[in-house]
Amino acid sequence: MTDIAGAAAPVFRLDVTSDAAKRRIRKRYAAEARFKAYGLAALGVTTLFVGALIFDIIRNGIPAFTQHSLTMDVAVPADFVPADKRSDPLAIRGADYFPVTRDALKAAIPGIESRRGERTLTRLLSTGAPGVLRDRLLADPDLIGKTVKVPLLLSDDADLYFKGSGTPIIKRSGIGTATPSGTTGEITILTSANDFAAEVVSIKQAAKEKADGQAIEAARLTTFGGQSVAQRVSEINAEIAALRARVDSPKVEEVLDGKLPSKLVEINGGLVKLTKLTDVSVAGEVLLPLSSTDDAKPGDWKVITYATPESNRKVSDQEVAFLERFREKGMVDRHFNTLFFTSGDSREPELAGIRSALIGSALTLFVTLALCLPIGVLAAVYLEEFAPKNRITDLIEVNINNLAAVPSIVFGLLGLAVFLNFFNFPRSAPVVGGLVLALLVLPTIIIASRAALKAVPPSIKEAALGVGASHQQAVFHHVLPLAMPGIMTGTIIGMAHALGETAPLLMIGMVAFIVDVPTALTDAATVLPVQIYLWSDLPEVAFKLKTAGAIMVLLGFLFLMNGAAIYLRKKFERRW
Amino acid sequence: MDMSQQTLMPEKAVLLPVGTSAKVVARNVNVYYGEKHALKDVSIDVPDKSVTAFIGPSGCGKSTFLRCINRMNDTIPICRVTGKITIDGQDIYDPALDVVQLRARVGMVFQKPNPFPKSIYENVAYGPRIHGMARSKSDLDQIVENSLKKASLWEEVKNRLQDSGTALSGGQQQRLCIARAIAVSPDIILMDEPCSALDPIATAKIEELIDELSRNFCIIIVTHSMQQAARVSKRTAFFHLGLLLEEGETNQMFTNPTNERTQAYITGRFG
Amino acid sequence: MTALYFATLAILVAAAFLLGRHRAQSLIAGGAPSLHSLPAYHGMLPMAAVLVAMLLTFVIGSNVVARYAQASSLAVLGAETVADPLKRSAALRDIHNIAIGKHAGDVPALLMNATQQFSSASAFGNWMVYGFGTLLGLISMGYFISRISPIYRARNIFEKFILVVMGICAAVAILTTIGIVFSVLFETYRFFFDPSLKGRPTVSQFLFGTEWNPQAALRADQGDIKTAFGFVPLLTGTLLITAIAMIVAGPLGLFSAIYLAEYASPRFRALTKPILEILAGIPTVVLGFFAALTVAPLIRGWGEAYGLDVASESALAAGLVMGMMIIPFISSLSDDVINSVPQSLRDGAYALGATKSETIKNVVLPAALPGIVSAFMLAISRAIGETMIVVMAAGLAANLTANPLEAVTTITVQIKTILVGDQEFDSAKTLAAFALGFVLFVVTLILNIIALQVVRRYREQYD
Amino acid sequence: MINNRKLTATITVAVAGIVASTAIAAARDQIRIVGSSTVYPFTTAVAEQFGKSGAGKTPVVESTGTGGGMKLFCAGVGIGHPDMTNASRAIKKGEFEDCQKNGVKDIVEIKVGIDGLVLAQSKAGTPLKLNIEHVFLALAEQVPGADGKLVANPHTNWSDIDKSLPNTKIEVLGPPPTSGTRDSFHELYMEVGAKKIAALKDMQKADPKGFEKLWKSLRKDGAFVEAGENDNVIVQKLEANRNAVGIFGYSFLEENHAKLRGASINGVEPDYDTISGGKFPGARPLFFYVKKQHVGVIPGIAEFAAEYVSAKAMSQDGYLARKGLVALPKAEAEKVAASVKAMKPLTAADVK
Repeated sequence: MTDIAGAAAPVFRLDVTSDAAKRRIRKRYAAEARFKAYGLAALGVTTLFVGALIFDIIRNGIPAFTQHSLTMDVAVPADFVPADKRSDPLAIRGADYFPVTRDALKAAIPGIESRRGERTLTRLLSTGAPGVLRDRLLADPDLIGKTVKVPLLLSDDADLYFKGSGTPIIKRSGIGTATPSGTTGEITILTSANDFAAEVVSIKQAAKEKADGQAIEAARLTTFGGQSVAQRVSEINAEIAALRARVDSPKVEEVLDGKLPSKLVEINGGLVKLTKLTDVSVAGEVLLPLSSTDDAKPGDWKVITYATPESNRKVSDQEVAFLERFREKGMVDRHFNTLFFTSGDSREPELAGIRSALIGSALTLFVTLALCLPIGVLAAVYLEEFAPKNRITDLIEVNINNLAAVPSIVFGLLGLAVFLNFFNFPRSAPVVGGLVLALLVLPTIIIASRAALKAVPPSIKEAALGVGASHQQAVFHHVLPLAMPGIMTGTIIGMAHALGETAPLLMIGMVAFIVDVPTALTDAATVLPVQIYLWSDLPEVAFKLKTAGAIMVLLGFLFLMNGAAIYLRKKFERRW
Repeated sequence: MDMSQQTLMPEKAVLLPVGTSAKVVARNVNVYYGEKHALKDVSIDVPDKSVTAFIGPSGCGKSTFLRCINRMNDTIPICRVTGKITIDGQDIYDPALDVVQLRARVGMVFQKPNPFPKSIYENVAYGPRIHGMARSKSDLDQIVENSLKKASLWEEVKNRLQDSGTALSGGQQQRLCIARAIAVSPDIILMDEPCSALDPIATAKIEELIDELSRNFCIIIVTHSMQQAARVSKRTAFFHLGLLLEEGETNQMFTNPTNERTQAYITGRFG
Repeated sequence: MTALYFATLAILVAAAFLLGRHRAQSLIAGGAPSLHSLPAYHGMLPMAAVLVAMLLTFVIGSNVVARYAQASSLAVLGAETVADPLKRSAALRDIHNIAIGKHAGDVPALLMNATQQFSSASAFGNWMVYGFGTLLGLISMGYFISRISPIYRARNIFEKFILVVMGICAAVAILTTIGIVFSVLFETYRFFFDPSLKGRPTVSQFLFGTEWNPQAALRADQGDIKTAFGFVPLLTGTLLITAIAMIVAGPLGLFSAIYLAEYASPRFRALTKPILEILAGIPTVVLGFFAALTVAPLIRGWGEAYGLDVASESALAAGLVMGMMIIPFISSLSDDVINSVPQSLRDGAYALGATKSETIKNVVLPAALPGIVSAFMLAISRAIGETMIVVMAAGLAANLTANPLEAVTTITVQIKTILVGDQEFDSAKTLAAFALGFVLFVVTLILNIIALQVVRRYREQYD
Repeated sequence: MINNRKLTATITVAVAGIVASTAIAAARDQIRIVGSSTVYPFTTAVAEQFGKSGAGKTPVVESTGTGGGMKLFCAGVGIGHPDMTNASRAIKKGEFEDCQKNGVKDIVEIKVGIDGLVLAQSKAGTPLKLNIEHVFLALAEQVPGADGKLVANPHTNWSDIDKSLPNTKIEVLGPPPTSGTRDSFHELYMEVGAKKIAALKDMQKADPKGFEKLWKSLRKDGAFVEAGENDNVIVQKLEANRNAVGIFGYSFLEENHAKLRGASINGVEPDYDTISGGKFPGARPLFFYVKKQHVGVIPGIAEFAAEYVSAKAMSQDGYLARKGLVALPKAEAEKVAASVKAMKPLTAADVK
């Protein structure tokens, strides 16, 4: 190859065959593979994160969609509602249902006499439990005076117990013949074999462990302490001595407290919670009354362990006893939690629902959509097609880009200052929420619409103009319809954003306890994400499930909306 | 280089006049875009150090065939190529062959000038850099200068090498793209309607350049302009509906075509 | 009444359109020379006129009527009720509720009288509005229909009208900005310059102070105010979390976008893109929970395993989750710009023998850079403005630190906690929230102006 | 043409939307309550009962924070303003004056119960038995050093303060400075604790302002973590971190007693009885304020207040107790009930 530029210039040859070139190309291909792997890894990490998040949410939220009830025969006394008022729904509604359900409970577990036991029993039912019964009576007043079989809603703690927050229960049969001393109250039980030796040993073991732990603490204090801790050390030493004494003397009666697994004896149809025990005799409190004081033969009675110490669970031994009895009788019924979708907010977790929040969200989004779709599209058309290019339109453009990035909480401040304080709109109203959210998502919609309009090739518009259409005709007849899928996608994504927004609504009073379902744009309302925010801050553990459940519903709606956007895009996607 | 000519056993008769060495040899090349059979059984020999023009009506497959020669069709997922194309006797569709190296040896200039959104200097230096052709900055400067000189652009841009390549005029951009292509000193330069986006003056400059370059490179040019083919090429191939209908000396093709459809096309009766 | 009004409106609107069009059509049928505008435009113009006239009449009229009816019902109630704002508003509420039949309980005779007065006044007023609106609608319809002639430029006038409407829509954005500025400006001014406010800082103390401790500002004896409202730790906290988020989201988002745009098969793309979009849709409250309850303990656990001292509310946890939140912003926008890089540029690089990754790194990405930069800028301003994740996961300790394992706080967190806190509202501390909001607005504005300039500067060379 | 018609239709919808939103009628006839998020769980429970009992519409209860609530409450009388506000602290003088200025003349203060402010930790951790001065020494920014002079808090582990305390890192998750809970924490723990320390006795007399600054300043080196308003998040963080200690309301401890343990203060365990009996030091009253001028204007205000202080709600067996509110001692509860009946407004002298 000769070089036309002249002999003076050095010749640079492409070299693709030498070893150096091969090395170079190997390196380049390695870089290629690495680069591709980075991309795949990035997607993988993101997908993993989304997966973990969704899994986490679903795992926590699933239990919120079921609920437990007690199916019971409730005897409705004939004088429950006077005969002449049975046709009056208000009278049926206003009747006192508590005694009726209480009596039904007492009939289900007979023999509970103490006031404390009775209260524990009645508190297993939700305060909203009679709702089903009331509805039944309202539908059919003739049921008054008869016995009705209805499912009565359990309280949140009882519900959680059946959802698995209780305790593992271990049962083993008694070896000797057991003799109880009574049927209720504090009783003792004697057995002919060393039935409780294992329990005594385990209690002593626990005491020994505690003593060992305290000994280490005492040693630490003596090493570092000096004068200031002398008294504390002697206290600990005394405690250790007492513990050791207990461990060493076999005869001493052992005492069970709430910090150790609970031990119970099931005998003669009753249940006794043990408080003191030796190898052959135990004393305890009757949780479920015994039918008699007869001897129980070996194998006919059981020693029961609630493995989680009473102090480490929400439900007491008494409650566990009741609930287990209900379960044995087959009265516990697990069903889909329809209340969650049909009722408004409540301070009782088992009664709380998302209906009012859902309706609030719907009303708010309606206002948002009604405002920001037309305004957003028209503004986008104007800016993209008609606006003269001058300082003012430049300003508008900067503005819109800026508004898209302004923190949402600042829009809350705007709503507070302008709509509430200046225009005197009512607080907590969907109309205000809708206005604020409309301003919030307007930039998103304008930007998306502009992008969609821009993506329509100019040739389409030119063709229309070429046949004599006016600029507006060209835009509204040809460009806008072609851009519509893009605009719809942008709008749906904007609305999904509005649906999940919390921060600005904090400022305009939508963080409120709303029981009644809002019916108008000016009624007090809350929205789904705010409901989540509110529930998350309540102390009851059951609200944690509600929170997760509500999150699932919210995400469900978001997926639906995103899915619609994706579908639209797929269906109308055009490549120019 | 002549050695390779002897090692190749053409499946058809040698199409080139005796004494001319074939740089690119294609045999029974078929191209499919999905279901569409875009190129049918094309066989041709392209001589070295001369200009060969591909002409034919739109959609006849000439660009497709051009893109086969440096395997640019690989970037289109649905495209499938069968047959055999060799450059200097080497099968370029050999799976063992490295497409990246192939393209370094076969430069390409596109219909629309497509300078990278970088400086003029960087546009030209890019190829030599990725292929490790220069050991030092001064080497690279030298390559850039040479290439720009060869592309007859040096005088116009030597004082503004750091300006963006996109700031040049259309004709200059296209010459920059040519400079970019020859900077890696390829054996072959493919030109896909390089002047279609240019005005007559810029076109004349490019044609002049092509003529200049043909002394050193094997140049294949796809063109719509019969006059251009007549002006710049030594040999011409006429494509129609995916078939290579006629191929030969340009003079002969334009004065006395053997195929009647070629004649019809050349005289402007269709196309 | 409202229903009747709008029914009439609808009828008149339809009539205006049909009449106008009919008249234009009959002109053609009558052998008139060709019309300047299509018949439909001759219908549309009177239609728009009727719409505007009647809507304006309604908005203005119904407000006037409401005032008038209130005044006339209050006249019945006596001076005492009218003078007391509480009684007045309660009476009006009752009157209104009685009038619409939603009042529960007994109604005193006086109130009943007032209500009757109210009802009759508003009925009268409403009929007036109705009559006036209809009349105005008919007049405007008549005017435009009477002007119909072959040379009448109905289309041009109508299009001008539409243009004005569109311009107004575009101006909403400006109004919003003005609203935002005004809603925080006044309180911000008070925060800095109201002499009656105890413990207010000067502007420079606020902007350059290194300690944020609004609690201290409540003390009556607060002397050295600059220790209380130093904005710097909030800014650094915000920037630290944003930086962590960008370190996560930048590479992940960009590489995802590159892979999706350049490597992925269409089917893979169709499967993967929705995953990213789901991430974009997840409410930040939910992400906040995830950050606080799942990610933060995890990081703490890892830290402890390596003997690191990790705060339970580390900037890292919040930053990581926030980074995940903004991945879709970066990836989808970058995906778009990468896709819009012309294929010819890629061909140019391939033709030189560049590998795919070299083409991407050296040609596609530089070409897409302005778009990618603006995507990053948008993501950064999202991260700066994000509230709920940091509220839940980042804590509130205003530490001036660059250690991601420590707790920091951000501007938005402070705004939120201050405004929903338990402190007195007219204190410097509460007003600080507005000042923070203002600063935040300015910061995002500056970022956006920079982004816009970057995009502008490079875009022009390239079309 | 069709598109033009569509356009007109959308404009109509938009305008109609705006019209509808301007024609808002203020016709409120249900109670509106604003204020503290601490009292919110209790007030909402009462509101729900009130609604269920059929005495009137269920009130709308908003959680705005005590300060925001006071601001709204004091903004004026009339149906545009709330009728009651919850507060986790007593009304302040400035707020009272603001109320008076805006015509909110008659405010009735109702003490609804006691909230125990507890220090709690995971049951997996070593039990903390603190004296109140330990809390001060652990969390104050400055503490008296060996020579009695103030030094930056040197304690990293609890055992650095007192050998009898466990040898674990001091890490306390507490409320942010904006919350009323934080104020209460300063007053109930830090101030009392500081006063117990012998080395500070002189300072307390000689430099009361400096002393106040001392107990109002918490350390910022990470031992005290401002953990946000969501107490459930704190609870879960405690579960995850066995050495951490959280500061929050008693109701959260009670609800989570399966996993958490309250630290005893001065030998007193935080439980219902010790808080109710006044033995536990970290107890503070909760309030709600009624706008007396609204009684009779908004139906149900008096009835709602009565429901709040009724035995059904506020007694030891009442439903509020089940929600974690510690009832007032009997004598005080009776006094409150009587004052609700009388609706005696606050005077300037009652407000500090």
